[in-house]
Amino acid sequence: MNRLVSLVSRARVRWLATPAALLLASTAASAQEVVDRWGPTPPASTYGPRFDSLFSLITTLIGISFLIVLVMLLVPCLRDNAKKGKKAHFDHGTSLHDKRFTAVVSVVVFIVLDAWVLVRAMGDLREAYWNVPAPDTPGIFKVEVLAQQWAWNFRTPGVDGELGTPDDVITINELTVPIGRPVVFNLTSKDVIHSLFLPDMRLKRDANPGAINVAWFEAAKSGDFDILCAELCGYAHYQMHGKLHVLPEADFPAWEKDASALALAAYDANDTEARWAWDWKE
Amino acid sequence: MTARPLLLVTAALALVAPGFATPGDETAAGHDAGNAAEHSEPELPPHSRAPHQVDVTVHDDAWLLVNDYDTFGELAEADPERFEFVEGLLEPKDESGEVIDTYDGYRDKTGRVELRYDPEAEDVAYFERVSAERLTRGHENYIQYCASCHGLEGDGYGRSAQHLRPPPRDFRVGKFKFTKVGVENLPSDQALVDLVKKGLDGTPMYPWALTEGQLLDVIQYIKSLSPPESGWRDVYAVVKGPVDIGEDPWTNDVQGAVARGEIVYHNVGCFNCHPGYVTPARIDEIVTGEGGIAKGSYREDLTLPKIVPNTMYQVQGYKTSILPPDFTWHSIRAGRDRQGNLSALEIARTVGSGIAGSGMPQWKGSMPDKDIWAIGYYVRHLIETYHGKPQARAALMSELRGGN
Amino acid sequence: MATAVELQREDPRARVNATLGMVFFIGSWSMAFGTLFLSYFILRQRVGIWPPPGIALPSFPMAAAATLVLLLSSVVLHRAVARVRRGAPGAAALWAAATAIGVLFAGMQAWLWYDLVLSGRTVESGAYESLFFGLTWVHAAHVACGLVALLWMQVGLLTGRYGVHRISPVSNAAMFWHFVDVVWVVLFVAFFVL
Amino acid sequence: MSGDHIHPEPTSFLRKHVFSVDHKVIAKQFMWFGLFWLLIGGIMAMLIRWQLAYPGTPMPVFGKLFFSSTGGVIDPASYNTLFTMHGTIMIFLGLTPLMIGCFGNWCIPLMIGARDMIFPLLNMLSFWTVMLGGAVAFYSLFVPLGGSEAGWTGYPTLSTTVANQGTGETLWAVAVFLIGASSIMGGINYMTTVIRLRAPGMRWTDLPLTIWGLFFTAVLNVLFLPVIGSAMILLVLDRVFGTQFYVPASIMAGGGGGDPILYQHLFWIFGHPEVYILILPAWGIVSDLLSFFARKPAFAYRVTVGAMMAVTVLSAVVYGHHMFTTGLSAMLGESFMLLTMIISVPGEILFFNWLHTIWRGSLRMDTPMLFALSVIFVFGLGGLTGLYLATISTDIYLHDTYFVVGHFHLTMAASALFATFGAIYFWFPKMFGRKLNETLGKIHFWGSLVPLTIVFCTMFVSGYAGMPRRYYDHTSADYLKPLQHLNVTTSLAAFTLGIAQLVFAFNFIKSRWWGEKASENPWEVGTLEWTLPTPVPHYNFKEIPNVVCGPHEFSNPAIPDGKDWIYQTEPLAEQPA
Repeated sequence: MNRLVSLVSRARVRWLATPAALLLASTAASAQEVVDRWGPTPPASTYGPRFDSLFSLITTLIGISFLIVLVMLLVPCLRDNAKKGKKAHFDHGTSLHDKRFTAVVSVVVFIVLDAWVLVRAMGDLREAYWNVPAPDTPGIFKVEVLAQQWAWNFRTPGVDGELGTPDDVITINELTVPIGRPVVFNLTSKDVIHSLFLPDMRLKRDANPGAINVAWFEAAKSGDFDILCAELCGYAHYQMHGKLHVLPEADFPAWEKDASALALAAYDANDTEARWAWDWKE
Repeated sequence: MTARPLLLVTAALALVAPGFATPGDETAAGHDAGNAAEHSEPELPPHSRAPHQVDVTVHDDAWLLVNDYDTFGELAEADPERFEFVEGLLEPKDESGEVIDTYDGYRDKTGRVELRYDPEAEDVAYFERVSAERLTRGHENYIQYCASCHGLEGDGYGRSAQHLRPPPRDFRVGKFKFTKVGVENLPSDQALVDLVKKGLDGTPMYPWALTEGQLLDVIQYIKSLSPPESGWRDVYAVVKGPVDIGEDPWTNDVQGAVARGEIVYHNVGCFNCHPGYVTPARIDEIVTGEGGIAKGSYREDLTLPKIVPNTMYQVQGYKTSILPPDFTWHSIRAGRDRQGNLSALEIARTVGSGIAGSGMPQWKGSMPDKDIWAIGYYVRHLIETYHGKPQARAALMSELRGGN
Repeated sequence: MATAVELQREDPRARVNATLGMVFFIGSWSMAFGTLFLSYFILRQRVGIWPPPGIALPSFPMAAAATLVLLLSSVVLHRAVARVRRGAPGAAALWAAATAIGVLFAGMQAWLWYDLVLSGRTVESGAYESLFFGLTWVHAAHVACGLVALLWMQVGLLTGRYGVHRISPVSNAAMFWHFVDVVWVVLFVAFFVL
Repeated sequence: MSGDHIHPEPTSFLRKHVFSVDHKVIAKQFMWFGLFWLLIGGIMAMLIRWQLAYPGTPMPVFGKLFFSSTGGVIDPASYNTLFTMHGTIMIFLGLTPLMIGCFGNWCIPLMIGARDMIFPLLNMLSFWTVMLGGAVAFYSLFVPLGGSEAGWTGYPTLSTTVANQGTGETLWAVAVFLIGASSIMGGINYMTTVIRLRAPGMRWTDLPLTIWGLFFTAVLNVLFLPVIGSAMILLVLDRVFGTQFYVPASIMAGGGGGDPILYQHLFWIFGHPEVYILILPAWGIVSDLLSFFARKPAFAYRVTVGAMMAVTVLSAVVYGHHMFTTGLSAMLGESFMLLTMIISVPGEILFFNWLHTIWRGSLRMDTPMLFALSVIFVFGLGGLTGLYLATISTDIYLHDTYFVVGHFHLTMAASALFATFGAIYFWFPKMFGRKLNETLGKIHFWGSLVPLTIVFCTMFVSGYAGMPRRYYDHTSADYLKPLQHLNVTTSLAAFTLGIAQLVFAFNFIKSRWWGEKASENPWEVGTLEWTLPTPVPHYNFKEIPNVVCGPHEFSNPAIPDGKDWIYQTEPLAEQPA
């Protein structure tokens, strides 16, 4: 590292430091504004902030890395232009010093850029994204998702809390869930591969035909959010979206009661073909 | 035709595997059936028949009722080279062969149009020989956009239609629910284009981003699937545009329209199938106020919609019943204009025309147009105030249920 | 375009080049068949019970016989190449024998297919049939290519175009045939033994 | 059979220019072929960008040309075909032929001192196979139901007859198969040539880095193209013969048992190495160009080669990072995440070696150098943003958004394309005896770099905001509507980028026939091809050269006559310590 620093100073490019510092400061100052204006909607699930904080960490790390690359790229470009009678510095880069330098930089890069992020990501996955509650966990809200060209079919248990019964609430492109309860999905598809994408919840999971995938989130905010398909599924892929309604705790029981009542009113015992529900996968 | 361009690569395979490359469909089906019987699996719905490539080429022209143009006279004037006016062009005969009527008409010198010009008819229709190329184009777009639900054969058994309620239309019946042309009438091309352009809310029938030209092609293809008795091949049938409910009488008085709508809705008994949105006492008040005789008691579950027997939906072999919508809960199918905004006009047209194949009758003629408009406004008001607004809806419901 | 001198005696460097190219080719093709076998094992694992119960299977005796026949043809071919290499007489006759045995194998393969189709299983019947027909078709395409190569070499050996003076095409064709043989053995083990 | 003999030059037009076995002619054939498809793929990109910026609006000029039946509007089906074929064409028919077909053929024999490729006939066959593949791909656009619509990845069951009944998809699979076969032929040829036909005295460490890049690419081609070939065979069998490799039992009565995820595994076992197939030659070329134009030896040559080798090996074991949302087991997912992140180490080593190569050099800012330098910039941007996607917990959100699109375009498209442009500017004088115009070249460079950066960086922003890729119309979702003006910005920059390529096309055509005549070694570079006269004779080297020197001995004090460069055939005054 000393060598690098001395190279930079020896190269009389200290004038670069001022604009660089200014740039860095203004970037940091405007970062929040940029995210507010251009970034994703604020996280609405309990684990959503994990994405945002890891994203910022990676942005910082690679921002610094890229700045170093940029400086090392620009300095020779501005300084070392070919001049008559001036030869380049002859160096094959095979000295022990160079090898050590390369090794040190590699280790530093691996630890700072990779290992750090890796450890954070593993933590996030195990504690949040992949920590799907088992189907028999009390208090979870189960949702069966049957994707099709080009719509989302949702089935939620209704007041009896069990799937596969006449009071199940079956909706197309609309899903209503309570706040503060883990919502656990079982996803599959009738035809092609789809992908359930809840941008506000920072959740995405493929729905594959012939297999069941699991995913979960817990809403931290009530309101209406978007449901999108993130895997190309044909011509109307772009239209395959729905709405996720997250209801406050106070409103949800009443909603669920009405929904079940209406589901029972619509239930037709003779129409066996309309049934779908499955054994739950953990 | 599907394998034709593949010969280069598959020739080797086909050569070393004679007889296996294209086993007959019957053999394959036979094995499948045998297999299923052996394991005594339940009979699978036709949604999941074996995937296969299809031939999109339509080989024969079809004579179909078409009205691409605003009026037929317009077309004839625009292209005088092609048409000539003939008096007594058509002379329909009854079974004994006696001429029962005479129609004047334009004759298409190119032989592609056989037509009837009826000055009495509001909508001008003519019977055109739709070319096989045009049907093929329509078939292509049909396969791409429609077949996943409506089926490769147009029978409503698309692969994605499994478990879907309400089930997709069976085009081999040739009837359409939301064209708004009246229960008995055949919809004009424009009415069908409108339906596809706007889509049906709450179903996978989206507003499709096809151009008008593509849609017209698809629509001709879909018509060509319909049975003879549906009328699309009947020279003397008439196609209709959306039902005419006149100018909006309420433009300056939306409040009044909603108030009047509430009265009409509960007076004529919409709550027999749909929910009632006022208390029974208020219904009595309304009925009496309109000069009727109050019943005093109404069905217990007045706040819920109710399946009535004649709403059984039994075309194409599905036996399913469809719940009339609760406007504060369900999304209604065809209440939007082309811009995607809820429109009193569209709702009123649905009320006026009824919904073919369901329990919703045609109200045009049973009440003044002004009242039909009022219902349109009232339903729009219900949707805007309560749909997707759980708190507002809960408040209304607790009021209706007497605090429960 | 080679000169007459080159026709008569092959540069030993060129022989190594040709062999090396063939080795790379076979390495590459092993990946192709490896992919097919990977698919086989993944699907097999997904189906669970293998072979699926209650379906007609291809005839084991016939497949075993075909395997022996193909191995025999490889052995004969190997001896033929050794003779070509030594310049010993009778190479062309042995080569012809190997080719004929190869054709016999192709016939047995066809019998396997017909037998299965007669018992009602076609390529469309399910995962097992898809795999069996699909993989053996791809293999059979290579058998066909191998037979064409063998016949070509046969003509070359008879006319004297190939021989001790120009051996790399001959040894390459034989190497390809051995490869096809090995693939079949793996196929046989996968479908009939495991 | 082998390329180390002098063969007489063919005289008939067909043998000389069409069915030639001369590697130089084949290289030029590949170049024209690749440039043609680059144009087609580029036009497709413009159409896509038009639709994304102004959804459902009739496109001027091109709309009338290609979409006359809809009045110039791109309908969803055509849009799906456009982005599918744009990807397929750019990867398989644009960059692969240019980078590997053209420069592989051009550079390998000339730079290692051979008279031709080791299997010239196979070489010719390789070109005509890719030609056939291109023809099939082109034809697939005009069959009923249109071309392939399942994305360049062609995931089943969307690509099977479950959801796609057209012949176009089948033809697409056949085309990919043929192109793969062509690449395998090329790869076998390149590997064997580099191993067997190096000039006497040329050790492995005397090879220019370009050759190393091409060699590793050839290895990857030979190993992994067969995988996609097999996957495509299975897809064609599924589509045409009714097998059920990719059709699960749940969507088929009385049959099935296949697995759509199987295809994803097979595809990405090939697909991830494919990324490196495109980028490794670019790395090689850039490493050489930086050294050539900085007049400095390539920094830590052996380490660079080692890093490239490490990437080659790693590329085979990281493919799972494309499938983080499909439902990989936790253990597999975490392993793939770790392995993917390890790639950043060789990547970082390459960057430091490049930056060290130009540090304290004597930089000649000719157009090839500008493109080489810009590769550091765009690959830096693209490579570093890969970290977001290697990390599963961020990838869950970013997967299949425009973030991914920006990332892979910067890494495998922009970097490979800029390296290719650098290579074209660099070897053009030896290929055609004339120099490409420098002024136009610089206009082309800046006209490409600036809009390209805008195009793909705005994609990062919109992807971060959650804009999914492969959407016909983003305004269909409410929360994406505010991003529409970003799409417009991206598209306007893309159109500028497209127009800048017209400058290149003009420059290319003009300089090819009417350009300034170039000297035999205009760049003063010592690798073997510059020892040859221009035009290069049919047999390349009258006498096979004897190599005594490495490729990058620039500014070596031991070079006689006060020059700063030396031919690889010339001895240094004394060996450097």
